[in-house]
Amino acid sequence: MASVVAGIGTSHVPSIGVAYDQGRTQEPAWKPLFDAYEPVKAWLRDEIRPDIAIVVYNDHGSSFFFDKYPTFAIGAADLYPVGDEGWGRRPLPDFPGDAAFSWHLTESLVYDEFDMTVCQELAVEHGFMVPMHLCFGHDPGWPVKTVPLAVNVIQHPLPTAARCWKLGRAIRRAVESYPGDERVAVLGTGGMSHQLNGARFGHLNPDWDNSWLDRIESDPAALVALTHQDIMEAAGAEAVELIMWLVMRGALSETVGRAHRNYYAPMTTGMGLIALEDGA
Amino acid sequence: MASVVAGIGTSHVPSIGVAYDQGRTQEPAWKPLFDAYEPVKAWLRDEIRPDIAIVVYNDHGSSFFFDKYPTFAIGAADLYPVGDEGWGRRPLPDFPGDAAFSWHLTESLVYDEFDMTVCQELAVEHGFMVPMHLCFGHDPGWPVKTVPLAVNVIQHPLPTAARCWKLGRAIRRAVESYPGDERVAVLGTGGMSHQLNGARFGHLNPDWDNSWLDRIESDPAALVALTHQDIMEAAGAEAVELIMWLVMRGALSETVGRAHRNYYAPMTTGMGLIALEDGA
Amino acid sequence: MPVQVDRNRPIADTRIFTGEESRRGYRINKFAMSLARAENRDAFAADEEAYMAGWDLSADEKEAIRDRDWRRIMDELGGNIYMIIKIGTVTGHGLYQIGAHQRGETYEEFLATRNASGAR
Amino acid sequence: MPVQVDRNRPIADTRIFTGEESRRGYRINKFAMSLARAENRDAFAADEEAYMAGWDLSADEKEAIRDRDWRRIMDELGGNIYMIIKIGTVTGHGLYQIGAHQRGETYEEFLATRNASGAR
Ligand SMILES: [Fe+3]
Ligand SMILES: [Fe+3]
Repeated sequence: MASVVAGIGTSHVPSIGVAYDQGRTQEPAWKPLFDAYEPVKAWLRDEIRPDIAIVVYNDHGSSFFFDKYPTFAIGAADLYPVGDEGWGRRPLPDFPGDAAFSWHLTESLVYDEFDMTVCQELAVEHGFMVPMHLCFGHDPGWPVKTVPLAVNVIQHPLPTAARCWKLGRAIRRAVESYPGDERVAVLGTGGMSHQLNGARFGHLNPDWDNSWLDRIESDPAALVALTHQDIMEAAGAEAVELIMWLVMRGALSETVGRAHRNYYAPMTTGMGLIALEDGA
Repeated sequence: MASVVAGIGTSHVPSIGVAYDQGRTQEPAWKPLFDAYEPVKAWLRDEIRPDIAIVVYNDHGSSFFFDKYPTFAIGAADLYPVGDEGWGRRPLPDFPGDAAFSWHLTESLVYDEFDMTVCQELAVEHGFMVPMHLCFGHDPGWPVKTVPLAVNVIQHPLPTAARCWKLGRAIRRAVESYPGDERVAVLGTGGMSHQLNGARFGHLNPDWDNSWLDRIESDPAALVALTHQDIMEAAGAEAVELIMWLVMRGALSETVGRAHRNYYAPMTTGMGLIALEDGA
Repeated sequence: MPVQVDRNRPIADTRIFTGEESRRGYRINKFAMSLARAENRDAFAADEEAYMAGWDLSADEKEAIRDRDWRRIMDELGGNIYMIIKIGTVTGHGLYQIGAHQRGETYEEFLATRNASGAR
Repeated sequence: MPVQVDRNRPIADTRIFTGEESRRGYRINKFAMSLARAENRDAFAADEEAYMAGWDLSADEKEAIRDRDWRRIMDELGGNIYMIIKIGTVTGHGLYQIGAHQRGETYEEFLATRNASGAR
């Protein structure tokens, strides 16, 4: 059977992508962020060796608009092109998918009562791409196949934290019922504290973010109990993206081994990172 | 509070719409179908008097394609235009919505762990329109506001019969938590027996259809236990549309009063009708 | 959980439109879906070959469309009836003609099997 | 069920993008979303008025876009930041300029509140 071997929680701030494309990763203000991912890249490449990355992200107005906005959407294609979300195509290779694996996931999730929107064409954007190039090299191509899994975290009502956790549990069941021997990593992306609207724009809460990093590792039940209101009050309206980390954590075993952790909050978003090994 | 006052199960065969538009409702081959709806129209108008109709239907390649196909999609607009599914716009008025009511339903359903795709623009098609003009007059306009609720019954994996039933239960909870005094009818559409692909095209099973009509009224649990395979074997691959009737039945009280029932199978589809009063 | 679509229990003369079929038929179904727009129907009706050339269709798919080979489109090329019917509409083939072809019957033979074929 | 968005507990200086807001902002957000396509960005950059005229926008919405009045777009007109940023990109206003305007600060004042404003 296939297995979930690791989970990563990581911010997906678009400015990280801009700095990356402009070769500014070693500038003083960016170095603490980019350097923290180098050991994660090595750990993934040399120890975890995943075949597939399920990337839990949200679409920020790239492939979906409010005419028809899904709560949960899953990619079921062999290729996910780099999208254009308003500033052109980034210089990254398109992302390989594994349609057979995705359709297996989809069948398992739908029969498990998750009401997915199934996407055979899906352009991906910063929410998906920034975590990918932070965690994986891409020369000459991406070393893993990918499954984009988009969650509505921008137009309320959002799925609850508990629902996201349950989706993670269901993903684990789905992976473990796949007849191959694929090693699967799950990336939960977004956050941490930030707010992009109103006079509270720029709200940060590093203490709360660090407490989230503690709890996502060792007490996720405490996070599952949070309401969107709780998260927004403490950490800003856009911090609700963090519910996507619960999909990742729900896909992992109860106890995990922490391989890496980082936190940096230079501008308007708490940029967090945690890398967890399953069952360790 | 608002309340669910009635449920209707009805086929939505597109040829019914064509016959209707061409004024052929009194031709011998069509009369048994159209005449059966006249008392239902009167019952709705004079006794049930709904303010809102939630129409559970499926999109047959009108507003959704397999690039991004949702399991459950709900309309959240004040108007749903008549769509074009390949043969032009039908001569019917556009359909009024009630965005505030729809958003209330959506909040309740999403927080109740139904992963809806939320549609602020949605053109409707025969799956939605045929039941509407069979059950309601539309001169000078439709007498009810509508909520289109689209279910994937065309690309497997489909939601299970049990999931559809649970969605109906959740719709009832959602309606009953709305602060208005709206009277809500739920239409479950599609089926009955039919198959449109392969050499089994045209498969009909009137006995099974009539048993479904019995059970949807008085033993829906027996239908909730059916798999898609069960339904397809007995009644044809496209008969799985009938799971949408379970959304309707799930929204009603355990005991119901049957007001009308009809069955007619002239060509390739069992055309069924059942009209149920809540709590009677 | 009970099996919803049992691949070990195929239904005779029946194709279940699963993910496998949807992948196989993606190109031809996408082409067909384009005909839900009147301007595309007009373009296809005016010059079938020119219109088809603008879409990602294999030689087999174009041939089957040219031949109005509904059975091949459905059984072999992954056609979904709700999409393919849009090709039928533009080319003058209704659902029942497409169905008769899938059954290997003439339209008249097929109609003779119905209870009240006036309801069409 | 615990209340996920508590309308009785508004968060100061914060707008939650609920259905009400999404309805209110539908037109301007749809307009902004159109700028995810390069040809539309070019058309808007070439002639803002002509491009705006092709969309369903109220006089207030057009005025706010003309005025680059991000605060009004966000607080009053239902703008969603992920859509509105696309208008900013075409008109040379990045996220942080839009944020400073929402805070009622100059860009420089806003940057001075940050921990390491080189990371932008
Ligand atoms: Fe984000
Ligand atoms: Fe149908």
